[in-house]
Amino acid sequence: MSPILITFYFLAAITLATAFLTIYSKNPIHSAIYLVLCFFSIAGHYLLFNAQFLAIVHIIVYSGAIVVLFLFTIMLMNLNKEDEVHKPRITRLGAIVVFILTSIVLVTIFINSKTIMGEYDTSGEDFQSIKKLGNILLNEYMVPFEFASILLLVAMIGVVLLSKKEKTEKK
Amino acid sequence: MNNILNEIGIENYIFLSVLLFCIGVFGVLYRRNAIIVFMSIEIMLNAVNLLFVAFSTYHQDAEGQVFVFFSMAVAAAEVAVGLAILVSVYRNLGSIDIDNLKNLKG
Amino acid sequence: METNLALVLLLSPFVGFLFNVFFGKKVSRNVSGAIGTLTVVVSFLLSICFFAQLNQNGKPFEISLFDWIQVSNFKLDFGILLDQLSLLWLLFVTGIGSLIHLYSISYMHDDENMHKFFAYLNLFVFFMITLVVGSNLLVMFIGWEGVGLCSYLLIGFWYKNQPYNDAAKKAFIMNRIGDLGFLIGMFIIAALFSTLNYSELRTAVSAGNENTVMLGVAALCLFIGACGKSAQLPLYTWLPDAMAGPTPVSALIHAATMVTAGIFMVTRMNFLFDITPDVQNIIAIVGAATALVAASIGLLQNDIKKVLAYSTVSQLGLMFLALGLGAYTVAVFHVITHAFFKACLFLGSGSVIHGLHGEQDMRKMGGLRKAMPITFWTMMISTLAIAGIFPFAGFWSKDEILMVAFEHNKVLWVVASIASIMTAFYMFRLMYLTFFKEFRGTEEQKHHLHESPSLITIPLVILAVLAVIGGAINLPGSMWLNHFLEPILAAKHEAHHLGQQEFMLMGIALAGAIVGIIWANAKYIKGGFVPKEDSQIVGFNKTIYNKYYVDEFYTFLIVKPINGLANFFRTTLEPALGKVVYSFGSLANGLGTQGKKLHNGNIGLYLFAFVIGVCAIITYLFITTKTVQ
Amino acid sequence: MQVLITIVSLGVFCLLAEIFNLRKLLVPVTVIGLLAILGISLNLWAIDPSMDEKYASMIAVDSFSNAFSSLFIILTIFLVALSGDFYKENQTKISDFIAIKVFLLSGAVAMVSFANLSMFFLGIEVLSIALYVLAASRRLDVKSNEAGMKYFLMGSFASGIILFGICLIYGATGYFDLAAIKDLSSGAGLPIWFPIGITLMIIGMLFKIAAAPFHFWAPDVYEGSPAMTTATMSTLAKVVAMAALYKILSSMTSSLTPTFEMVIVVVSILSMTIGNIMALRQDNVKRMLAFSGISHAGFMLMAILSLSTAASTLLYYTAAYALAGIASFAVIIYITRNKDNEATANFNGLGKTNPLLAAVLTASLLSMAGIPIFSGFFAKFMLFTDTIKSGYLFLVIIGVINSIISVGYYFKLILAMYTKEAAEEKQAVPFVYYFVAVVSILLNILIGIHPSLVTNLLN
Amino acid sequence: MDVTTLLLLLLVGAIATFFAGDKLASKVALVFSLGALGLSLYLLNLLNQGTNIGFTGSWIANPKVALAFKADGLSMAMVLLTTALTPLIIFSSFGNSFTNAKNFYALVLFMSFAMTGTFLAADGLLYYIFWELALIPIYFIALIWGNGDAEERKKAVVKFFIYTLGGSLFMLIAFAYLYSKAGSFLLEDLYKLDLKANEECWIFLAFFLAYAIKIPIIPFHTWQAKVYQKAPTVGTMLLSGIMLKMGLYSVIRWQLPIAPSAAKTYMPVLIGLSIAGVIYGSIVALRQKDLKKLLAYSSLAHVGLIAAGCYTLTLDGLSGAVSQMIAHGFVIVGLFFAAEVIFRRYETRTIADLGGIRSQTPKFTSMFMILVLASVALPGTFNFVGEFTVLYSLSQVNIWFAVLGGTTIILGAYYMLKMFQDVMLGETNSKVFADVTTNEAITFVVIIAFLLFFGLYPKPIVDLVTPSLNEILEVINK
Repeated sequence: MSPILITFYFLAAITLATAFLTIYSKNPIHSAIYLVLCFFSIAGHYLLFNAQFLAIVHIIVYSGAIVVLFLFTIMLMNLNKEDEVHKPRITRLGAIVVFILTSIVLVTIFINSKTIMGEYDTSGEDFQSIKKLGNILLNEYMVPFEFASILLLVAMIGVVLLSKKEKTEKK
Repeated sequence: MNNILNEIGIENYIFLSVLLFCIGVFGVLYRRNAIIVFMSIEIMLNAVNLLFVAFSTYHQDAEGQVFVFFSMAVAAAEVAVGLAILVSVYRNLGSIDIDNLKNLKG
Repeated sequence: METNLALVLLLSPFVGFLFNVFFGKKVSRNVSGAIGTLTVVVSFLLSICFFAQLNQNGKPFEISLFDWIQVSNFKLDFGILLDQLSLLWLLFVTGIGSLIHLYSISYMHDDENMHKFFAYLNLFVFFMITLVVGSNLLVMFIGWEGVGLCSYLLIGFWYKNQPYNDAAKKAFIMNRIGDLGFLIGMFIIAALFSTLNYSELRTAVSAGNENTVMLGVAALCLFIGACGKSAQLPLYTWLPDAMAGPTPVSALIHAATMVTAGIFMVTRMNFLFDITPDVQNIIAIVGAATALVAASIGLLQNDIKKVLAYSTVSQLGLMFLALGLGAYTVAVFHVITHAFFKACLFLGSGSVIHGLHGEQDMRKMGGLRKAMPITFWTMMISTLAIAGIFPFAGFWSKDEILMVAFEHNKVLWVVASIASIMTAFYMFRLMYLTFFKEFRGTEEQKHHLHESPSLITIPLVILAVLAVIGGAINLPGSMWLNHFLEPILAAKHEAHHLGQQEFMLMGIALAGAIVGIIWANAKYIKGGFVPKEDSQIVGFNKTIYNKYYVDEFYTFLIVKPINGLANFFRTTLEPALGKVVYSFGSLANGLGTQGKKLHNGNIGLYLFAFVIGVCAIITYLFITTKTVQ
Repeated sequence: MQVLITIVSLGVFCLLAEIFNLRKLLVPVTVIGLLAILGISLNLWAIDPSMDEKYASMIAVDSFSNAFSSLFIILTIFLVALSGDFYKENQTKISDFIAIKVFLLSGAVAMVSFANLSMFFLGIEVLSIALYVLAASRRLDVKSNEAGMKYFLMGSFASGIILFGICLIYGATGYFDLAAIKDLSSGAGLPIWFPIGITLMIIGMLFKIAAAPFHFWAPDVYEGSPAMTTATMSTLAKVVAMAALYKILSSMTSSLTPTFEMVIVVVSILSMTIGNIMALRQDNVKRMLAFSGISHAGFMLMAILSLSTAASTLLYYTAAYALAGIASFAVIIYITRNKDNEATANFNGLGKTNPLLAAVLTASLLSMAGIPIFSGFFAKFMLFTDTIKSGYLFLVIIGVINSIISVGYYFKLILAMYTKEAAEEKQAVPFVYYFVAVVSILLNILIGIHPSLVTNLLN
Repeated sequence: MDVTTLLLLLLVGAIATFFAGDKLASKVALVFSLGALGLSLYLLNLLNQGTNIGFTGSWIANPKVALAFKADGLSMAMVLLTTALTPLIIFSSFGNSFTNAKNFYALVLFMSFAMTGTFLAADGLLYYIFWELALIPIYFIALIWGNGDAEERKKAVVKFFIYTLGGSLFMLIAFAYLYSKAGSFLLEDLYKLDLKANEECWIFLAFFLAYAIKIPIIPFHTWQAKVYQKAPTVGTMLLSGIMLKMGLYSVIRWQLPIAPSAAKTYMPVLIGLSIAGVIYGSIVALRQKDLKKLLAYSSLAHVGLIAAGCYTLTLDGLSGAVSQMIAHGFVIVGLFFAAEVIFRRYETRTIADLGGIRSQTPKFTSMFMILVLASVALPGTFNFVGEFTVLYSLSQVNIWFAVLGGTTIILGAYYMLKMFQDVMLGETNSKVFADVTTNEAITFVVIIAFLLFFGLYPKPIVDLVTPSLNEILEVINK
């Protein structure tokens, strides 16, 4: 077993475990922290693929922005309590069944699929350096890149719209 | 540069992603706390992102990673909007338990 | 010219009808009545003209006026045929019609709707003429239905009285049952021969080689039609009820003319019946049975008109007996004589009723002989005629029927003879109860007893005279009628040589009639018997008095079930059928209501369904089916 | 491409208008701008095509995208025109609302003219996020919050699935480019990931068009959202999703496998039946139209079964459906604008108090029910013809039975308008409602009388 | 000059009526409908001279739908029925005042337009469109201007609409299927189509469902009585006088020639069903308590006979059916109008509340009586001609059909006379019955004159339709 494979299994175990704990923790704060750990482990996978830039962006966006946003919200709402009533047992049971079912179904179809034998291609070229990515992003993918800005603009307007008070509103 | 998949195998990444995705799905179904549900969705998206990167390496092609950027942008936008909605729900209902959202039915 | 005259003959009463409909109310009653009468008289006179012409050249007059109904295999025109048979009928229809119109002027004088009465009467004559002069079965059918309609209108003339309306309705519907038979018969004939024209049919039928079974069915169907119109078993019950109409109507329609339409039709189609002996047998049996049943019912009726009505049914039965035995001339002969004396009887009874201000129950009459001598005598003559007393008209015609019956089948002869004896009995019973003994009505009625005005008595007298001499047209010696009708009834020689047997039969018949008279005399004159009140009639008498409960039987067997069915359909089946359709809607709505529970607002459930859906699709596509790769 | 750029520019203009205090002019200017864009869209071939080549790998303009873009623009024009009055209480936010709608349109256009899956994904996200915001936009209204929340949760869940699907397609082919994918898909040797990916994408789109069993969000969200948003969702968003679904399938696969067609058939039947049966017992008009929309989604899915030929039918159906929807919502928005619910009872006596609006609503409902001369009839008919040609007669029969059921609930509203007594007096109606209602229903009838107007666009 | 002019005239009439305002609406509608009558007579004249008054133009390229109108004798006969009854119906409503009269009369004219279109269309889809279009106006007429309890009315009318629409939609499937085979909706192309036996069967049944509901043939009739009862009399007249004939006409024009072998296979069943309708309708009519419902069931019985005639597939059956359609159209309009005349005065249609009218109004009585008699097919009325021919054709198929179908002349007489007796006769009613007005009388007289004239001289109508019926029979027997 190569060290890389060991690393993979290690990271995968962490990823899955933290993901599961995110969901399983009763305290939302704990969930958020497990989520951060999960994201870090995923970043570890990225690094394993030698996609450093992506790993860093990932950490910045997810851990730095998204999880922080979650934490802000949790604190804003003062949810730092384990007061969540569990769903009815039948629902939980159903969720577990569905989880198992989904996993089995998806895993089954992929097991059924043609396994890739032999060597994977190695182009030998650089395909994931910052330079390369930048080139692609601003040439080939310029339109979606710009369009992503529209997406963010829409999200921004949306959030403003949702939180802005009307002049006429009485509160 | 060696293709790392020669060591790990794409199937393993697929299974990892699928399991992560399923955990996300499970979370969505299992929890009533909207914020945890959001987190579960983030986990789902991340599972896909991971797979994108794996495929990107598999094909030795950068486009997969480029797509991950877009995916991240989408995730960020969604979280922002989602949390904004969540906040306004919380303001009105005083709770973020999704099981309490039962005014609309029938 | 002839065409025009024929048209005038046909349409003249119709003009009268139109006049009375549109202007009847505006002119005085007498004018209305006079016009009504005149138009019929015109027809009568023209009939005589045509008759005379026919007598001269012997050629029937036939024209086609216009095409009427067209079906794939043949065309039906609106044609007029004036031959021996139709002219004969025309003569007595319009002749008696004229008399009865005349009579009605006086009889209906006090009725506010007199113009309507004349309108209907004219319309009736018009349809009767149509029936008679039509050159094919369908034109006859127009008249056939038309007279039924007029009969309906006239029976229900006093429309404020619902039982009368019921009677009218009953008459119409019973007739319609027969009409259906007529129609079906026509259809079969049309299908077989592709024509309904008499002369063409005659040629076609005599050519032979046709499906005799179907022909028999056709003949039977036509006979059912005749049964309806001529009140034979089992469709006779409408006729006694039809007495609800004003008496002239009973005289004209329900005694002299319309009810003989069946006989006319059978005679018209004699070539058809001749080759279907089975049907002929049926006709004979039905006729004899009707004669007997009706006569027996007539024995105990107390309503003067009802007695006459049953007598009519019975006489019609005799005529059908003759028809069934192939003795068409005899039947026709009896139709004619019967028309005379029966019309006279009805008009006479009308006169009585008129005199008693509407009283029809014989138990409340009696002793009218003195007060109403003309009525009495005319009626007496007619009674003698109907009873078959020598030498009145009825004697000759009835006697011929009996003779024919004797020749063919002794049982039928016996039955007919019994019916004749009964006839004699109940007719004299009627006479005795009405005109003899003491008056049994109220004092006030007695006070007002009077002979009817001359407009009423003149027709009575004329008819009485005819009832006396009417037999002359076919006296055993001359057999004028036989010869006259020969072209119609080709190859039929019924001329009876007056042999010993014939005289013996005459004697028996006469004796029978006299027995009946004596019996009546003994009971009602000598015995002074007056029929009991309805409630006191018991035993078999009650059964007879109640007409063997035939009406009740029909009600029970047909009317009730149909009405019950109608109620069942209306209250149960219809809503149930409706519910079947609604049930689809209810099902959908019910599912919708149930479905609302599914959409319970729980987002967990929604996501659940989502995931299950994904799993199901993926499983179906990639696991259960191995077709992919 | 020009269309997309101009739309985005218009959206930015809307935001700037707020700064320059041009609120009064906003709606008219936007409408005029959209009309201009419509002109561009309709005359796209006339404009220099060289500009497009640069972006051809991302945005491919063909008659399909053009036709549908034009339809979307028309729908947006109506929706924006109605917004002026609808948001008049929210003057401070009006530019945001309109900007969001315009951006939403840009997402819609991207979804039918994409040549690369990234454009598709971004497009659908722009559309979805805009809709999440619009659904929740009545921030003090619990129902609106709830609707937004539900829509967001389920929508992002579906986004995850779509993303997964895209990922698998990428994994199988190594491309996001449609043309390349199609080339590969016609050859053999693709891993099973590819059909799974396609299936997952389709499932995500089935969610967006609210087909059973992925439809549960629709009634709740339609009901809770502000009427204006419901109108947008039920007309524009549904049509966009359907067109995108069609485009995904037709441009990425050469033919459908029979098993996949069977899935579509089952989903179609389920959607039609559930939609129609559930709609029967609804009292809330928006909810009823949500279920009606579900059933229409089922109908539209039939078009998938004759994939190679049904584009024009689908365009026609969507146009007919959306125009009728706009017309009915114009009336519904007017009727319910000052009410706190959308119960059928609000429509009582409309036939007397306002015959014109009642007539328009009747006509639009009849069109949705598929009564002739309204385009809804031809839409259904063409769909049936195509489906019969593809050999799915039984599906057509089920469709017909469903059409019969649908009449039941459409007529409930009509009955209310014409047989019940009105509760309130006639009120003055802003001209714009008449305008939108009448013009859209006239367009509906116009394409009903002359279907070639629309069908020729894609032949 | 071709038939499109007629259609346009009616459409323009509807629009003009709508804009004429409530006061003028009825008159404008009358003028236009009379114009349409005149025009159709003129077109008939052209047709008789041999001019082609049909029209064929293209409409939709894909699916290929043509704007094709065929005006042969059969179509023109039905068109004339429509254009003749429309002014009559409009005129008959002059005694009523309607709220929103402009809408009402516009709808009436529009319906007339749609029905005329149905009778003329020679393209399947076009025909279907007109067929459905005719449904909408009557729906609103019955719904808005109907009488009786609103809830019940709604229920009845909605059921009617959904039911008939449901039936028609199956016809639409049949057309779609035919189109997939023939590539065109044109009548002649559909005639030429050579279908497999089981295909024909299904298509025949799909058509049958549509027509059986519309005509209606039992057991698909359940919508009928209630709707007739609840609709305003004008609506009832339109429904019973013309709209039912759409179904019967369609049987002749579309169903039989397109699926002839199926028609032959099913003939006994269909005739049996139709005749069962005759008997059933008659019996149900016996015990009806509502005048309009009674007439509705009488209509059920009569159309059953007509349908039976259609399904005999003989010239006699078809031509008898057409005659009977026209005759029934007139007579039923007259009868419903009589019911309306009574209703105007007594405000009731419950038979038990009526009676004793005859003594007050002899004129009305006579006219009513004649209509009743025409309805029971007394010889001399046009109804007799039709009924006779139909029964004759039935007897050619099987004598028992004629016997059973013929029971209508007995049962028909029974319920009609019973009704007449209960409504009109008996002791003078305590309520005053004003004599018929001139307007009312004119309506009656026109109807009666028509029935009597053609009863004695049906040749023009029969000659008009026979060639086209022969053509159709040729297709059936090809």
